[in-house]
Amino acid sequence: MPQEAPIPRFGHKPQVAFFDFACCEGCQLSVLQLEEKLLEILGHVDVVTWREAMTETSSEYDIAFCEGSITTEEDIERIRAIRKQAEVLVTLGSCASGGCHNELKNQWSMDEVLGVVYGDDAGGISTIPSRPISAVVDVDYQTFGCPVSLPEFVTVVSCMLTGQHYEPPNQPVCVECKLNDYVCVYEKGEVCLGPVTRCGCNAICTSFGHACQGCRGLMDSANLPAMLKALTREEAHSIMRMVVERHSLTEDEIAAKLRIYNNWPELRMEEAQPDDD
Amino acid sequence: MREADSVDVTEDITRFYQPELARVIAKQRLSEMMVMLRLQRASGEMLEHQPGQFLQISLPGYGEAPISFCSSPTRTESFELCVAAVGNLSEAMHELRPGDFVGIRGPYGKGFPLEDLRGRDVLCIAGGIGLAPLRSLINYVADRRAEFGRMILVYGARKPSERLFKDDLANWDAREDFETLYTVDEADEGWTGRTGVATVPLRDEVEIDPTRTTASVVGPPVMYRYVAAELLAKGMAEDDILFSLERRFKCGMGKCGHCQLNDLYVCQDGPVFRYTQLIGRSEAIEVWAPEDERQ
Amino acid sequence: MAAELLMTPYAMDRFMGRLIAEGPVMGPRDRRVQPGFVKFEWLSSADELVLEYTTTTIPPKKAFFPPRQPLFEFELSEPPTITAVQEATPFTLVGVHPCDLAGLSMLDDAYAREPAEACWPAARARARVIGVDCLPDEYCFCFAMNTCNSREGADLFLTPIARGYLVEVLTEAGEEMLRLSDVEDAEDEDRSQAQAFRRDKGNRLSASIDASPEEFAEILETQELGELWREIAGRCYSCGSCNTTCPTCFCFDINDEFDLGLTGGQRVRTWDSCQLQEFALVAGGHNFRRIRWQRVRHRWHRKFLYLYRTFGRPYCTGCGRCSRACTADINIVDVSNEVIARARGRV
Amino acid sequence: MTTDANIHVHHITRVEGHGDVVARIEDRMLKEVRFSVVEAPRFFEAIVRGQSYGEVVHIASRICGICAVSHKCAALQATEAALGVEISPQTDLLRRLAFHGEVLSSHLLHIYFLAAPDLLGLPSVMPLINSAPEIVRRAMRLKQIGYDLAAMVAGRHTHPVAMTVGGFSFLHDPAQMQEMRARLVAILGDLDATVELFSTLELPDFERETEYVSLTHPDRYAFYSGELMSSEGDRMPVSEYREAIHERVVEHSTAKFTRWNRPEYMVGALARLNNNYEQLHPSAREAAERLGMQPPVHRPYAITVAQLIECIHCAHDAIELIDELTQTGTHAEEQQAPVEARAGLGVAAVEAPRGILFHEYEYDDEGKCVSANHVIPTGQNLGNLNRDMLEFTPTIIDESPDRIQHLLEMLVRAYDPCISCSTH
Ligand SMILES: Cc1cc2nc3c(=O)[nH]c(=O)nc-3n(C[C@H](O)[C@H](O)[C@H](O)COP(=O)(O)OP(=O)(O)OC[C@H]3O[C@@H](n4cnc5c(N)ncnc54)[C@H](O)[C@@H]3O)c2cc1C
Ligand code: SF4
Ligand code: SF4
Ligand code: SF4
Repeated sequence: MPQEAPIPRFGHKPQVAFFDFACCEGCQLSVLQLEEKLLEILGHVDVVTWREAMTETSSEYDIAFCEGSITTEEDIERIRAIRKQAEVLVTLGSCASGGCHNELKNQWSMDEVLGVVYGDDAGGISTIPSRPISAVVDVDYQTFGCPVSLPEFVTVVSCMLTGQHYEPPNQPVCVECKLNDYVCVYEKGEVCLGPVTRCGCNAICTSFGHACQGCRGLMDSANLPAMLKALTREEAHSIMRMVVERHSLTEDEIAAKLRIYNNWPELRMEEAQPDDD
Repeated sequence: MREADSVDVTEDITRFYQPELARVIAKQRLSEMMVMLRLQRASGEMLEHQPGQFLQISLPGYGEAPISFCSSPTRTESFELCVAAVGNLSEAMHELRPGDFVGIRGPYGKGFPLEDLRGRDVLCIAGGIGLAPLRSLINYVADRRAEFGRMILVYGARKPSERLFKDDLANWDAREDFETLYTVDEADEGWTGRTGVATVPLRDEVEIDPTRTTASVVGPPVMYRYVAAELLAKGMAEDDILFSLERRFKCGMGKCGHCQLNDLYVCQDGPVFRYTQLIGRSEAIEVWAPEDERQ
Repeated sequence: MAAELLMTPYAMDRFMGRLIAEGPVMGPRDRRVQPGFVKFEWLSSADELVLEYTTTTIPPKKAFFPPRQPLFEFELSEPPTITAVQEATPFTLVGVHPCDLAGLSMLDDAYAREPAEACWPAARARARVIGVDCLPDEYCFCFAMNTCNSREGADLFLTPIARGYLVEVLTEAGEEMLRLSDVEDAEDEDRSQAQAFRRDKGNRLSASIDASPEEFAEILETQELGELWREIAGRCYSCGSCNTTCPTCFCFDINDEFDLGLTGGQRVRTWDSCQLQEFALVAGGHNFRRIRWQRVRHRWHRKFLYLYRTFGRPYCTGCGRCSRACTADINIVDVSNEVIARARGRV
Repeated sequence: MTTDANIHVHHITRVEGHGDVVARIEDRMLKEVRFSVVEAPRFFEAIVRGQSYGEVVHIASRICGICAVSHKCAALQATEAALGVEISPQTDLLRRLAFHGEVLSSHLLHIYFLAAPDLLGLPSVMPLINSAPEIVRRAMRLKQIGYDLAAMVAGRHTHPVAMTVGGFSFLHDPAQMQEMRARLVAILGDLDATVELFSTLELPDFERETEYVSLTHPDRYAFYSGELMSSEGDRMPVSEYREAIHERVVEHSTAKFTRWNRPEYMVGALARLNNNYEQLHPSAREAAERLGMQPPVHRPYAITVAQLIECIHCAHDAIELIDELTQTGTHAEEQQAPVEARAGLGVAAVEAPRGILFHEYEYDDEGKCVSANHVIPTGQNLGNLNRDMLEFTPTIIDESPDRIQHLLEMLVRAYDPCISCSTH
């Protein structure tokens, strides 16, 4: 099937808008780093709204790229309106798709976090427990990562424009790490969240010798009880014994590590195992 | 340099994976989910196949997947495939128009053993889109009617609107020398035929001589266990029951590992198996056994 | 037995230099960004080669079957065009341990099984292989798998000795290669040092599987060990590292990728793993090995039963990579012995 | 002639984050003018509590996607101070090099993509993609080198996880370093072309003298480390920042305001240029002369020009740092200093692209964070920006409301505010 502009799915050159919610805006910035690839993508679409980069705006668009988490009542209204207008809604990065640091604050009451940051003067500022966009409206395509994984972004854009579905991979980072022939950070005595974290980043952190922080969120069949066992098991062979002894992590500490990117919905160590009956 | 019998270093080593082109010459919508495509090799040459075999079909950019032949090898100038829209590739195939190209590799796999079927009574049991590969066999029997004994078809579809090959169904039904038992799970207003699952007419209405009959079964995985029980109850030998199985295929040639069923490669050793081959193979049986019976 | 010669370290350096000058050479190399860890890589100079090493993360099969390999490129013209992405440069693979030589040979058999796959043998045919004896680590058990002195498919084989390397010339191609080198005749002392090296290595390899391959296969075939598989699965992440590091695994996936121009792209083959949850999933949601323990069991069955029966030897070289890579510390020797112990306890 | 104007720019464009410009003019009298920050806070100071030091630095980097290296380095230095970790000279050099990458990419993003369209009379850079593709390509090339430089050293530009407490989790590839040097040399021409472009553009001529606050360092133009300095003459170690910098919550803003000697002060490229001009690389000073930017410069619209001058400094200094690293070689032993958890309090300040940035952490004896404080450059500039608006608007009161609005938006953009970061 030859593909030529206009993109068949839309019947015309689709119009694209970018929106941001609570986040560091590193995802947009990362997309800008695509350089030549970005120019190629821009050849297929018309960007009509992108507050960060342009003053022009339009309330008509086909595709909305949204980053950030939902943290206010106003955000909920805004994302619903965007959903109504956009034929295709793509979430950019973990804040929007899964859960990110933003959701760490849900561990406490909103009054407490307001008090810690603003002291007694917080009166005028309101906030609600943070949640990803995908928890508020239906999302057509999700991309994960903090910041967004560029290989995945490119894949999603090409799937979207050729009318294909994209399912976030349900494989751990270890797969990509191994296929790239990287050194497992456990070999260096560090704890890596790769075995339970959804891949798609091409194992970027382990590529430079750093443990996977889990920024893309847990994969569907993540075996969290296995992680508790592996990191506390005393009768291990040499590499894992080194890891266990060096860190002597408690179950709470392991959970705290996992929670950084996985606190929406609230992380429960014993539950995340839909793989087995 | 190592000796390599019959390997030419300079030859195109990926040809194993390269599809040849075929052209869509006709397209027919069979139901909401299904279209039938009639294809011809771009080279114009004939493609020989056996009923029950499959092709690896692809649209560059959208992927590759196994699809069974649904036309009879007796009708050779072109061949037909029938595709359910379930994912990226199959949905894109629904968009094809006559004149468009697809990639094909194959035919692959072991189909229904025609030599063994000759002279015997042919009992076909189809569930849902399982009728597609069986149509290839049934029309083969129709075209060479004298070579076979009785021809019995039990076909269950979920709804009347999901029934495939309505023209064929009517033709077969009209033939004196075919016995047809059609049923649907859920009737609608216009439906006057049987309702209920296919095992019911199989149990209550089909009488066979178990020593003369070979059963060919294609349907969803859950169907096999119940059908097997009925056939055995009728006194059939396990060796005379043929099942066509579905698995995930990537290469179609027993290498990629995706279709492994215990030690068997479904794409190579099947997709059509005798029940005898499957008994004792836990990955066939476990799959048929519902949750409660899993050890 | 093949001819045995001596190559001094200096001669080895010059030999490697010349090989590299002659054509591409892949061999174990220290990682630039993570010193202390070795991987198979294309070498740009002789001093990059590390001949004494324990093990690599990914086995040398990647020289013939890259983890990610474009099969062909396509262009969606009318009619669409398909162009092979073909690479046919001869190369030399250096520094392959005996167990990995055996692994390569097992894949030769697997891919040659009818219908033969063409990529692998063609890639093999364009390469010369130089093996080297190994330094065992705490995870390997090649002795038990009978691969520790394998020379399969090697053209030359090196054993470290005091004066350098003892070179076994195993094929004509090996002899032909030596025209690039300055070798001397080996003396008895060199030969006995090489033997001592192997003996010493053997002594350090204590792990072993407590049953013969045939008995182990029978146990797997006849015993229901659901409980044990469930226990292992309770610790297993289904991360697939045991497969992706294994020299004898050869499963793969094939997927299409569009270029951003959206009119062309490529079909790509990548290594796959039977431990991953979606390995046996088909459209419509049916997963033929959905439950973790079924996948764990499949791995043992495939290596020690199915492929053993098909090819006459277990598809495990004893390299220990899977145990080393497993971040759940599921050890292939421990589990195998547990299988055997439980089976024997039962009978 | 305008008598009334009611300006409300909801979510000003071409800046990072969400802020509103409000101006009310009645009868030629300025009734109200302000820039207010309406960004939703993410509560970083609250959420790092309980996390262990290794995670704290990663979380802190997520305060900002543009200046993540700065946040990371501030968090690292503060944490290293708290835990008593001594980093190697090699680590110090590498971090400084990564810093230059970030300053280059951040400044050039602002110069070309956010600020330049105003000066060229365009709504955004998009129209240039077709009309002047060579400028867009130059801009992308320049920006990219900043990303790539930071990524070479720190693994990734946005959220550089390879920078760890005590050092780095990997060693860059020396071959890549040489490639990078060649690229840096090659873009000097692009920077020169940018200077050329800017020397022809006209900036609104508004001047207001204020207090300029930055780091200063005895040996070099300070980015990565130094002492706290005010143009009013004060200097003090960074650890005493609470003596000088007073934060307060104000109405209409989710970001806090600050004061020191004056009720408001300026931080950022112009403050640094005014305070540390003599330490700029000679080529950067030369460019400053060409652009008429010898200090003291009191024109806020010229912040963008100061950024350009800093880019030239950073490119040259990066080349020199690479040469230094090449000469000494990089060594695996120096990659990572030993780190032990212990209780302690640490403060650090760096010069982020938008100005001085403070991080402060307190850890318990297991190395878990007890409390944190972040003072962000954009927050510190808000008071000064509002004061500028207050003094500038009456001077343009006769312009059309559109023009007033445009000039005010340009003024906000000149500060290159990073709003989500200021709220954090
Ligand atoms: C022997 C055999 C015969 C078949 N005959 C027919 C037929 O006649 N008509 C029909 O409609 N369907 C048939 N199927 C099923 C058909 O192959 C799948 O529906 C098809 O792969 C869906 O592809 P997709 O890309 O549209 O779906 P997706 O869900 O997008 O598939 C995703 C990926 O998984 C792979 N995949 C998913 N399911 C399968 C599968 N069952 N086998 C191999 N790969 C899979 C695809 O290649 C694709 O890359 C047959 C399957 C087998 C094994
Ligand atoms: S480094 Fe992490 S992601 Fe890579 S293999 Fe090890 S555990 Fe998996
Ligand atoms: S490497 Fe270990 S955890 Fe991962 S799939 Fe294999 S056995 Fe399971
Ligand atoms: S199964 Fe494990 S020990 Fe055996 S060959 Fe594979 S990786 Fe090596």
